[in-house]
Amino acid sequence: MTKLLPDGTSALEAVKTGDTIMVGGFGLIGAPLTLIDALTNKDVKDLTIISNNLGEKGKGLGILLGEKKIKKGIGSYFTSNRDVGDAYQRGEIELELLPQGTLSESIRAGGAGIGGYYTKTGVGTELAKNKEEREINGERYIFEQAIRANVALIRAWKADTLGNLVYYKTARNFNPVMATAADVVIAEVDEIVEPGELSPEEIVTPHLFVDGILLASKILTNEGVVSHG
Amino acid sequence: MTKLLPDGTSALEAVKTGDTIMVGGFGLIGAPLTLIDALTNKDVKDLTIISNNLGEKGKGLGILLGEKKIKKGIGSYFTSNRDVGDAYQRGEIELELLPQGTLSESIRAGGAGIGGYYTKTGVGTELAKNKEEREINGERYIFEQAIRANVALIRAWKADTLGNLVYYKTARNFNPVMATAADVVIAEVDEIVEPGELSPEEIVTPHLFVDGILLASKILTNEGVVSHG
Amino acid sequence: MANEIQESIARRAAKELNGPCVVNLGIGIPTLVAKYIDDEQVYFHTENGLLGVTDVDEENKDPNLVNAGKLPVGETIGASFFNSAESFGMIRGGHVDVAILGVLQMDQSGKIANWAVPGKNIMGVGGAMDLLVGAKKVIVTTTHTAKDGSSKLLKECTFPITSTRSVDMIITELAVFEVKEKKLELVELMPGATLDEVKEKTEAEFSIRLKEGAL
Amino acid sequence: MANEIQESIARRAAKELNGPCVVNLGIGIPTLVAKYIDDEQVYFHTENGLLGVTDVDEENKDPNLVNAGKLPVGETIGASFFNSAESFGMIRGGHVDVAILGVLQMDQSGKIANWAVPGKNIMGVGGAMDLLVGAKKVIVTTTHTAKDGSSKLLKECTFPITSTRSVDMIITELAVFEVKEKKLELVELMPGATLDEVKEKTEAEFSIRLKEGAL
Repeated sequence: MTKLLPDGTSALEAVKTGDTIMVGGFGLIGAPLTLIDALTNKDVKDLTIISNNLGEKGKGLGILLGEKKIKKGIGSYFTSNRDVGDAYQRGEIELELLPQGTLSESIRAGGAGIGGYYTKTGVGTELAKNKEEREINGERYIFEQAIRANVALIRAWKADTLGNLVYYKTARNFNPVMATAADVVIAEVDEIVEPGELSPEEIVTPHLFVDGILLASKILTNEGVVSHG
Repeated sequence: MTKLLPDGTSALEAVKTGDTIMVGGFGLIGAPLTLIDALTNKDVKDLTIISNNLGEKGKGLGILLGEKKIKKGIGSYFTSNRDVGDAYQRGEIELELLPQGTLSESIRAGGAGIGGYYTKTGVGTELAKNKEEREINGERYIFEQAIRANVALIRAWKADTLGNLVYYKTARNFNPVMATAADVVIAEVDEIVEPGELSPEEIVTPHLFVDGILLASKILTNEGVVSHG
Repeated sequence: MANEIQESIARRAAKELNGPCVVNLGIGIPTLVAKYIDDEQVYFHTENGLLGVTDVDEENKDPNLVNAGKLPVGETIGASFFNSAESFGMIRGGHVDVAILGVLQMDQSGKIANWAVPGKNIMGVGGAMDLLVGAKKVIVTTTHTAKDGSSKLLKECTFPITSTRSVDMIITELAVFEVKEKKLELVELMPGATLDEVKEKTEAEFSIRLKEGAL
Repeated sequence: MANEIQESIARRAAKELNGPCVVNLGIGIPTLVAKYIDDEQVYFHTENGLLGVTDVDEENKDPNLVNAGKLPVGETIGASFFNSAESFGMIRGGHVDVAILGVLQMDQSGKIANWAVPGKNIMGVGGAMDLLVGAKKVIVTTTHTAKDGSSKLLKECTFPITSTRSVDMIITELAVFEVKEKKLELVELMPGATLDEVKEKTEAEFSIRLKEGAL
């Protein structure tokens, strides 16, 4: 069996209207642009998108936002896309803002069977409003709940056909944690190799986390996003 | 600057009587045998040792136990060394038993600035006695507190002189998490290389976690522990 | 080392593993299961940090490549190594499909006790509790009775339980039970075993729903 | 791009970094600090997942190698990459020695506000709150006044604070303040600045303890 999927449409078979979807990337860097494109073309809406940013204006998740398919965004830095603020002003989208460390830790917790955890981050700030506080060893912490999704769309550098993944430089970012925290995990990659070609010591995401892999056809370059393949 | 230490004595300079010390390894596999040997020879006692096992009878941490330097053991599987049970019966040692996943997760939490977390593991069992229980999304969880130590003694395969580490097969086990969770972290390794010789993508423990590195002179072989160098 | 009783239990358990799936094997009889699997899409996970466990020849033994029982193993093509926290993240997080475990006792609701004996020091739990809460399916492989001849399938465990979760299936040298809604169902007699023998050696209550062709 | 005021602040901040140390640089003036460092034991960490950030030439830009401001960077010899959860584990866990941050406002106890403006949508926080709770030392680099000429060093912040933790040092184009026991101490005047000017442009209360030779 190979986990290789022929195209974006088959890769997104599991996605339904109303789903919660994690999308990897730090802005466009390490974002699964091919899968985002397929999601934009799919007839689904009311999506909750968990991603550090909602892309940039008209790029990446920014396109999905423009199509009004996002009901709610959960992230740490929506400021990177002005359209998000405008959509929020118009009441078209809900937003949940989390510190970046809390966002990544909550996703990790969701993938690792941890129900919730206490962090010092945000204690005493507006983002801690309505969050339970607890003192541990004399220091103030707030409770944060784990985050999971129906589907995670991630980007890696190379996959083997079993689904083992390695990443490329700072395009790694949220992708490995999101790979652990969704019912269905689809990875878009630059290259697919045979099992054994990735060193067992350097595989970052073991194949048990990955349900499907797709060759990327939208690539981030210094000149912007280009299509190929 | 290099973090290379000349011998076990200098590597353990930070260790004091009464300290809490993490020791890597799954039994003898991946245990820092050279550092354990140095610890056995050092004039300190009343140590709290955090390690999955307390070695084997007369081997690894088993030697330290024999020297009566351990006040308390925190681990998941003391059964691997019969001497532990005997010492416990004689009231010579305190023991805190944790599920293996809870042990590793609490150490990770300690290293990552997480005060505590909720796990399903152990709910409703004797090991959950006196532990706070909480329902999250309809499921029962128990609270576990983070664990930190004064000193962590770990074992890796290769280090560069900056202190970046990579590990070897299942000798990795607890070592990377312990590397994050102590005030002073000393790594014993088979080989020391120049910066740049380890791939940036495959470094498992970045150098900011590591305070000192030591070439191993006690090695686990198929024939048992041998000394060299 | 392993006797025919143990081998027959392991052989039967192997039939439950149909790839693709990720399986964690406990110490003892569970470890024997691997050798009856020739489906290359059954991937073995060991909680000390390896996905892709396989057998190893005597001459290729590596002291730093072992399973959770600290026995030498090999690594398959496509294997990967990871640390203990990541490994238990996989287990607790529901990424392991099947755990096969040994037990000391089971009760008639399918709860097991496999980590401690009252009166003796409670000193080893390892990954048992994590596997019980995390694995999607848990199969118990065990001899039907303890060394003193007493049933291991009890109305209630007298040893401390490992989890409040019931296992999914119990395989002994006499019978196969499925656990449905916290009740035991006898679904299969093992070769040579009789219903009377199972009844005699089982303290726990169970219903009988022998599958067609299973007798 | 950066003007002389910003450069002078960055140049002064660079003097605070003596290796070996691990430093996280925020967006804006903090990013400029790196170019004034020639101590190869000052290691730059960026929260999107790299320890060992360095400058990059125009021709070596890699679209997948960026800092937290999404600007192209390079990697040093001995650099390492890691995921976001690991990166913030380093930050919250106290493994980053120094964070240099920009601010919108500071109060006279050293608390800062740098992530939100009331009345505008609160839509970006990034790693600011994590760095405030985790970095061993926090240095603020900022212009002394806002664009409208009002002081950024206030008795109390009117914008939402980033953390209850006070920063350790504040560096502006006019002065350097240390924060001791939640009080500001003016310890240095920047070249060309006068005490009167600092007093005039600082709403926050501060004590004066100019270091020898600092005037």
